[in-house]
Amino acid sequence: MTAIPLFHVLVLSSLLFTIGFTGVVARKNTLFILMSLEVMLNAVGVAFIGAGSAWQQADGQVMFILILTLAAAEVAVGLALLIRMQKKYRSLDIDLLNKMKG
Amino acid sequence: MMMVTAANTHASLSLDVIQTILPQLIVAFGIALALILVAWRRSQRTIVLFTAGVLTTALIASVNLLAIQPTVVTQLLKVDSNSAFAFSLVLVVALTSLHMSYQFLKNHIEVHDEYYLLLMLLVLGAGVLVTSHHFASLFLGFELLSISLVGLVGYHRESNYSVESGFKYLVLSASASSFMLLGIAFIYSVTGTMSFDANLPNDIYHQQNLRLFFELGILLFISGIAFKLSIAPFHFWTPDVYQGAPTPVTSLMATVSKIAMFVVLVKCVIAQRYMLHGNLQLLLIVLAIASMLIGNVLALKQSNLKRLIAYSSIAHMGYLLIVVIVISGESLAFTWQSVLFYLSAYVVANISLFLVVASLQTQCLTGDRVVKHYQEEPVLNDLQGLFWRTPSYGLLVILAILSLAGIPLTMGFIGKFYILSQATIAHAWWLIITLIVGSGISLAYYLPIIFKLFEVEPEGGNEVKKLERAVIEKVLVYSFIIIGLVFGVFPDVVSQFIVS
Amino acid sequence: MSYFASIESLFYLAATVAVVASLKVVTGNNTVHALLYLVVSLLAVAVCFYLMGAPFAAGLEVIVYAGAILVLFVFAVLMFGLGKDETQHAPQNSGISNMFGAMFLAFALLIELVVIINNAQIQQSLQVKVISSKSVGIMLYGPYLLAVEIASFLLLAGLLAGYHYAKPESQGSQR
Amino acid sequence: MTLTFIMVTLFIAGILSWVCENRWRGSAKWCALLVLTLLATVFCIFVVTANHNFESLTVLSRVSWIDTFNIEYSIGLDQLSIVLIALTWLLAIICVLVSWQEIKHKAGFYYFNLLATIAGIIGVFVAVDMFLFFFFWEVMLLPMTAIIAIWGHENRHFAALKFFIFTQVSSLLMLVAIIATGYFHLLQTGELSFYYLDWLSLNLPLSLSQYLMIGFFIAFAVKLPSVPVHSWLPDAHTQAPTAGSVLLAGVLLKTGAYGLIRFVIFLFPEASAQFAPIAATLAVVSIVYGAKMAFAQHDFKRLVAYSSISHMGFVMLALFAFNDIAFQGAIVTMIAHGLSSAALFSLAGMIYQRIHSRSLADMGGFWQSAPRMGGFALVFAGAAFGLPGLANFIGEFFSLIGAFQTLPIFAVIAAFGLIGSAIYGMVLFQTSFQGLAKQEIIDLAPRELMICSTLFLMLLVIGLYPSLLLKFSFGA
Amino acid sequence: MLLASLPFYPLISFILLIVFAKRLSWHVASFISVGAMAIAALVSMRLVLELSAMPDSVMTANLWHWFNLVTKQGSSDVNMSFYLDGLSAVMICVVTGIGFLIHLFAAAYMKDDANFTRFMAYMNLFIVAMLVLVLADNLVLLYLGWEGVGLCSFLLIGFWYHEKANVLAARKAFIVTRIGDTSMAIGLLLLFNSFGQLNIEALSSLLQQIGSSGTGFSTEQLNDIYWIALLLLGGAVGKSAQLPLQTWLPDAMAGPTPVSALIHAATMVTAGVYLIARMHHLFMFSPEVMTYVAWLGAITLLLAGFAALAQTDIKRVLAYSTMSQIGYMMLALGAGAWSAGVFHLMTHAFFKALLFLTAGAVILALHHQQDLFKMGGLLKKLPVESALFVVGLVCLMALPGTSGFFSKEAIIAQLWSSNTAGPALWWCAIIGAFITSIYSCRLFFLAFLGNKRYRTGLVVEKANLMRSALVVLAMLSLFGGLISLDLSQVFQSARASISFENEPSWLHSVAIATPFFGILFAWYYFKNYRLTKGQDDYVLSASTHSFAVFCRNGLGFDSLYKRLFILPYTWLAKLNRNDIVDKTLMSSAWYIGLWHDVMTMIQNGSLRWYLAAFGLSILVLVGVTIL
Repeated sequence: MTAIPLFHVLVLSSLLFTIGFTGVVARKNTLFILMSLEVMLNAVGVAFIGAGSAWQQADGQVMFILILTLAAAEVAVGLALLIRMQKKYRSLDIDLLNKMKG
Repeated sequence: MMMVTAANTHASLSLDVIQTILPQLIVAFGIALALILVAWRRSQRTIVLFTAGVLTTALIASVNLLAIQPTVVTQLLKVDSNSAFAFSLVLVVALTSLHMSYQFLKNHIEVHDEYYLLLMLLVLGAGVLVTSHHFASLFLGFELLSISLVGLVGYHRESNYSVESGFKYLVLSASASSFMLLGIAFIYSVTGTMSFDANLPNDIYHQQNLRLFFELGILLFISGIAFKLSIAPFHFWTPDVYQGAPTPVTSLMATVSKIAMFVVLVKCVIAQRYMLHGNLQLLLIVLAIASMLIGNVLALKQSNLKRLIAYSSIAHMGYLLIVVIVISGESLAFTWQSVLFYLSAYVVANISLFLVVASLQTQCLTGDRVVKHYQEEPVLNDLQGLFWRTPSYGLLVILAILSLAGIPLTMGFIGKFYILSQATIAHAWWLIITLIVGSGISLAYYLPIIFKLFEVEPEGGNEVKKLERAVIEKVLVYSFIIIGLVFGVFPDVVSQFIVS
Repeated sequence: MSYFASIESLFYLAATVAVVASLKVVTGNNTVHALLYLVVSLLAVAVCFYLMGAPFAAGLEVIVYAGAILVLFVFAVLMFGLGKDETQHAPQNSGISNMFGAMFLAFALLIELVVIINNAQIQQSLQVKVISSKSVGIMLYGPYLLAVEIASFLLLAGLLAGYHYAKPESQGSQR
Repeated sequence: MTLTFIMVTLFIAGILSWVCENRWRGSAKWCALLVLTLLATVFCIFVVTANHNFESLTVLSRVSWIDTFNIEYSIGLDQLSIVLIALTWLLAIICVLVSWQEIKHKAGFYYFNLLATIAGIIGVFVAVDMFLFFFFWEVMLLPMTAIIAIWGHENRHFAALKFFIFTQVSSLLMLVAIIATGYFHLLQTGELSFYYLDWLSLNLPLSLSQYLMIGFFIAFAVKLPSVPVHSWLPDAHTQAPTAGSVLLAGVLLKTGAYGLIRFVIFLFPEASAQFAPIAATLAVVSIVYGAKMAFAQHDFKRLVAYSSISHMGFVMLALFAFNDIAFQGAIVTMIAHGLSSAALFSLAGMIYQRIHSRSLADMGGFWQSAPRMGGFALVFAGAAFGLPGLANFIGEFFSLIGAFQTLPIFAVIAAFGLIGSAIYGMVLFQTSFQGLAKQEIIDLAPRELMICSTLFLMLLVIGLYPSLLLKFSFGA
Repeated sequence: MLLASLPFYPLISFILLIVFAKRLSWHVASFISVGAMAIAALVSMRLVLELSAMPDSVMTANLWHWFNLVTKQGSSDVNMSFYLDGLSAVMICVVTGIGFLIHLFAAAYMKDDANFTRFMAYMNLFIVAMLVLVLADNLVLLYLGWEGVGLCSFLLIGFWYHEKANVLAARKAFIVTRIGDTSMAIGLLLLFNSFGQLNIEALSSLLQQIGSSGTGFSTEQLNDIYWIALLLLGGAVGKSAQLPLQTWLPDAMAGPTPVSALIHAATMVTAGVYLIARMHHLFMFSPEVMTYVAWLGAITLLLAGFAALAQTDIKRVLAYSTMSQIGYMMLALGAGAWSAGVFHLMTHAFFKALLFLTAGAVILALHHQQDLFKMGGLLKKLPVESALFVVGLVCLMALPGTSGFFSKEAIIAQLWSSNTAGPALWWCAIIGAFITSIYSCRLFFLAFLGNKRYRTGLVVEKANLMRSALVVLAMLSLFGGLISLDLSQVFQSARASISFENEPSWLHSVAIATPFFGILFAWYYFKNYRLTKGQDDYVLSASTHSFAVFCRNGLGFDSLYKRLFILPYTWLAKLNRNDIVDKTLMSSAWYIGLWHDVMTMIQNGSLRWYLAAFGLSILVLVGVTIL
């Protein structure tokens, strides 16, 4: 009866998650960082949906919806911040944001 | 195949149940009303007064709940006396911070409705967190807290650091929450439930490999919480964001989010005792030791006050983590007492410090008439001679610092006494030794602050900076002094509220 | 058997697409291309959702994620005018070495995760049974009612914060 | 009740003198002096008229304080604490007198700190509850640190910091030991208790009590101080204002010895008996090393500070010899060292006031212009190197003769400290008061004469009639 | 009680002088101090008379209870109480009698000094301490006096403290004797530990009792006694300037001359001898240590004699001679000739005080010129002083009829057949006597005969006070030998140890003849010192032969000790001035600071690094805690 092993779903999720993480860490362009964050959140969604299906519960999907909400809120704030950044620095280079240290 | 249907267990939202989350509800409705209020009249005073009213009402409601029996609200939330105490603490802090915020914002030309709304949202987030009983509510509270903080951190748009700190906080907290969510997803895929006090399937205990996977989930989950608590090695954001945020916001970050997250961590650990099994206990020990050492070491030689407080908070969370590590089934009440007392002490000390720092930032030279000189970065030298200039502020700083350093006469000492008691009972000698070493190092940066207060004030007539002192501020300062001393010498006054 | 096999192969195909597209998002230099890849990735994930028996989630993924959220990005890109002369404004990656470190880190993390997941020998598989949108709805408005409410406040917070950051510098409004 | 009254009054008087100074300049010292004299009298009257003989620890009041931990506010007295408190009063008054002219800057707050320190010290000597003891232990530390840090010499912040960190870290160890013992009491009797007298009846297994004892020991060894944790002392003594040094050397170090007696040896007799060889080694090393270090110093106060290390080594040696004679010797040494080092530090302060230097290189030939000061310097240096007839001799003699009965080798090595002390004593006296007169200084003023002669008379009386102090028995 | 009051006369004088210090005129000050001494001297005469009337010749006086030492065996009272017997009677007579004369002399001698009162105060204080020392009925009180005289000696040597050399000499004297004192203190510890007793009389009876009991001493006890005796000997050696702690005495001559006379010749330096005599009942039971004592004395007397031969400073010659004479006393004690040793102590006090004071008068006359090679020909200029000096020297050489003769002969006579000494030591004593007369003659020749070699005119004071003191001393020196000293009661337990059976008959004649050989030898050998070479202002210089220089420098002991002890100690002290322990502890602070720097570098403000660190932390934590 079994179709897709949960194991594979989790591996897929991890794969997507690490790809997203790579993007967050490596990219200099803040816009890309935000996009990579979306990839990460999406990966978590995959894991939730998979787990939910495995347990035959709707909780997984509910969690996915909540994550979706978070993603939306985050993107909104993030992009607004990008606008400020663009205005202030005329650039989206993340490495400009290292004035505070020590 | 286990089928746990959560749907059957959901409790109906009867009036009795709703009563238990009244404080949170008041805040929530307050937010909604505030939105309407903003539409009706945009005035700084009005919104401040309104916010204060909402928070005070919520505080009264919350204090009423202090003796409540544990009540589960729709599987997501669970209210008990501890959460009520924690939320009261949050509200008190928020009220103080509100005053600071008003002092900070009233000089701006714009009207800042968003600020107060965000502040209430933040409080709501904390309220959800302290009562949460389910990973979903935990996650939502966490995010509510984060997003409103992101809004607040960069609030002072004219500041040089606004974007930087806001963005840093956003990205880091988003990735932290992703990690946490991944952890929750892993936990969920093993256990099939997201409630805190679920019965765990037996496989976890019997099957070594599955347990590893499960522990991985918890590790990821804890990393998210540790991020919020700025526990090393997830502490990197702390100093930068503390520094960049406006001081009232920093004070919120240092207090509200710490209280909320720590309470939820303790709830989680108490509910799911498996967190203290072998590997995970080791994990927590590593985190605690790293925090205690790294925080204190980093705080040395720091001249920026806010960064210094940030680093010291890392260390304090490390101390507090000891309590979590040594939780034992027999003395849960004592554990709660320790945690809440320490948190209160920590919060009172921090908020006192920030109160002074905030008023130092807005202090003006006596020579100038009206020009408000806002000082972006409060540094150690600003404290020079403060004790001689305004003894009450000096005294407050001294008390706060001593409390943080854990010296008797202050609440911090009693808090440390609690922690040491816990650790001693559990024979956690290595943690105790680290704590002692950490405290030793911490004195090397706490004491110079006090010494600075006593240094002779700089010479020169109109160079002397005068503090602007509103009546409320005076009241706050004196009340914090009294709170610090009285609760430090007679800790039973506080403890009796925490007894569950 | 073959039916399931085909579902499985479809799943793996979609998964591969999602992974490849995500990789392109992360490594690409052109913002608009990257956004499009992101859409592809999200759509592929939506397919996976569907195959995993979560059609509601799949729908939301397409509508909200690929639709709404990505549109936000597109607006942003338009605002910054990144599409045109990205070479001038957008920061470039300082080189493969920078990327390499991150990738190495992520790869190590991935290996750890996979090793642990693999060792766990999770016997469970996904059920064929579809979790309908109805049951999701019941959950949402049953035990998760408060969560929905809180989520609304979450959105409000996002809105307020976003508004505050994005609003124009106004000097003249009254106190 | 009286004791509580005394401590509270000291504290209030501190605040009062602070306020007074703000109102009328120069009134704080009078206020402090008056209060100290009055309270000392009150204390004496109380002790004399009390209908206890204080042979054993007499609990005078016992009120519950922190119920969560079953902590009580309980204070009591026995002969040991009475003697030490009496020393405290004497030195406290002397502290006010030596600060009379020295402290001009923020005098009000200074006297507040001074009185608060004294209140803390008295608290340490009377506390019966262990938590209370620890509480006072720290309370006396804070104002003391403030005195060093605010009114000290050029390197004051560093010295204060070092002093505070050393004592604080070690006292945290003690706190852990206190808590552990309290909880052991819980295990054994089912009741959490920090009450000292309860603890005395506790039946601790040796393996546990060893660790607990070490926790206490380290805290007191740091305070005492003993090599190798002595290094805060030279800095703190050197940098502190005169009264600070007097109080530090005179009384604060004695709290360490007091703790050793009461909380190490009496609470954990077996464990400390086992520990005795190590403690005695540390003591002997302190004696010899302190004397050697003192000899090498160029700074008057630093020299005296190192000599303190040497002297307190005798106390520790004697305490760990476990017999009556040595025990009495330890107590007499404590008192004698309190007086003699206080006297030497006062002298250092007087010289500093005149020539604004502590360096021995700047001194010399003062006898010519200040013969009285020279005479006192000689006597006090003599006390420091154990001149018979003065109190220190009795202390050292008793310590050695007692220690010899159980730890002969250690006592013999310790006796070599007598040579070392003669060397640094001579160096101290000769370089400052003999040799070619570098400059003329004014001889002792009546106030200073009073300080010196009081201390001298005390030293002489104890030296010639030590029976006053020799009532103690080890069993007590 | 008269006995109890004895030390208080000088004490009261001391207090008066110190308190009123410079407000007192010379007359008042000298009257007080000398008067106090006169009273003390009279009182001690009276005491001696009383004592001799007593049947058991013991007097005690208890002042007050000092303290008592409780042990398992019982408690031992240590009181402030005095004990007078024959031995201490001799000592108090010497101390107060000679002390009085020297005070008298000093009052005149120091008249012009700015700090005259202080000087007299110290002298009085010294007498107090010395009286306490000799009268003490227990060893702790004895130690009190012992240290007290040390302190006074220190003060008086450094009395002219403006001179660096005097200060150093004072320090040296104090510290060197302190080394001996420490040895003595350890001896006391051991004594108390072994016998639980510090009271001298009680200890004596205890020892007698154990010794005469059937079992006698156990091996352990004998071992203890051996060590106690040895350690007490250490104390005695330090105080009495015997080998190996003799180096301080020559330097101590830096003090004013009356001080040298009183402290460093007549009284304090003999305290060691007194200690051993006092503790003879203990030493009796340890013949090995007795032999050590004897040998120490013998070696010291020879070496000091050699050193005296080469000195150029008149006071240093006398100092070495003192050392040598004390060597005789030690020799006597070691040989068991207790009475003889004490007798020599007394006579030596007379003539050495005389010698020093006369030398002082000479020095004063020569404007503080002490170099023998810058004197010469004083016989004619200062006839009275010369005569007195000759008297002193004659006694020193022990020419028959003088007091020195009686005492020294008594010693030498008992050496040959003593159990603990023997012929070798006898020969040592003879050679010592020979050397004594040689350096005495040399001294006399250089100072009083030969050419006038001083440049300045003489100050001839007609100070009758000084002269009268000197004359009395001279009388004492000449006829003091006739005082019959009966200490048999004190030393009754020790009497039987010497038998004169198998002695050669030539012993006495050799002993009596030796000084004359010495004079003859000197007469020829130091011919150029005594002969007048015609013109005045003749320059004579000391021998520069390397052996002579070696002897002059105290036989190299000073430089040896300097290399062996002083330099290493100061080197070590200087090396570690900054306290290595402190530095070690503080290096941990440095180490933490290092970590701080590293950590701060990590906290570099770069968001991407923070993210990477987040991932890295998870990576590591997973690796550490889970895998």
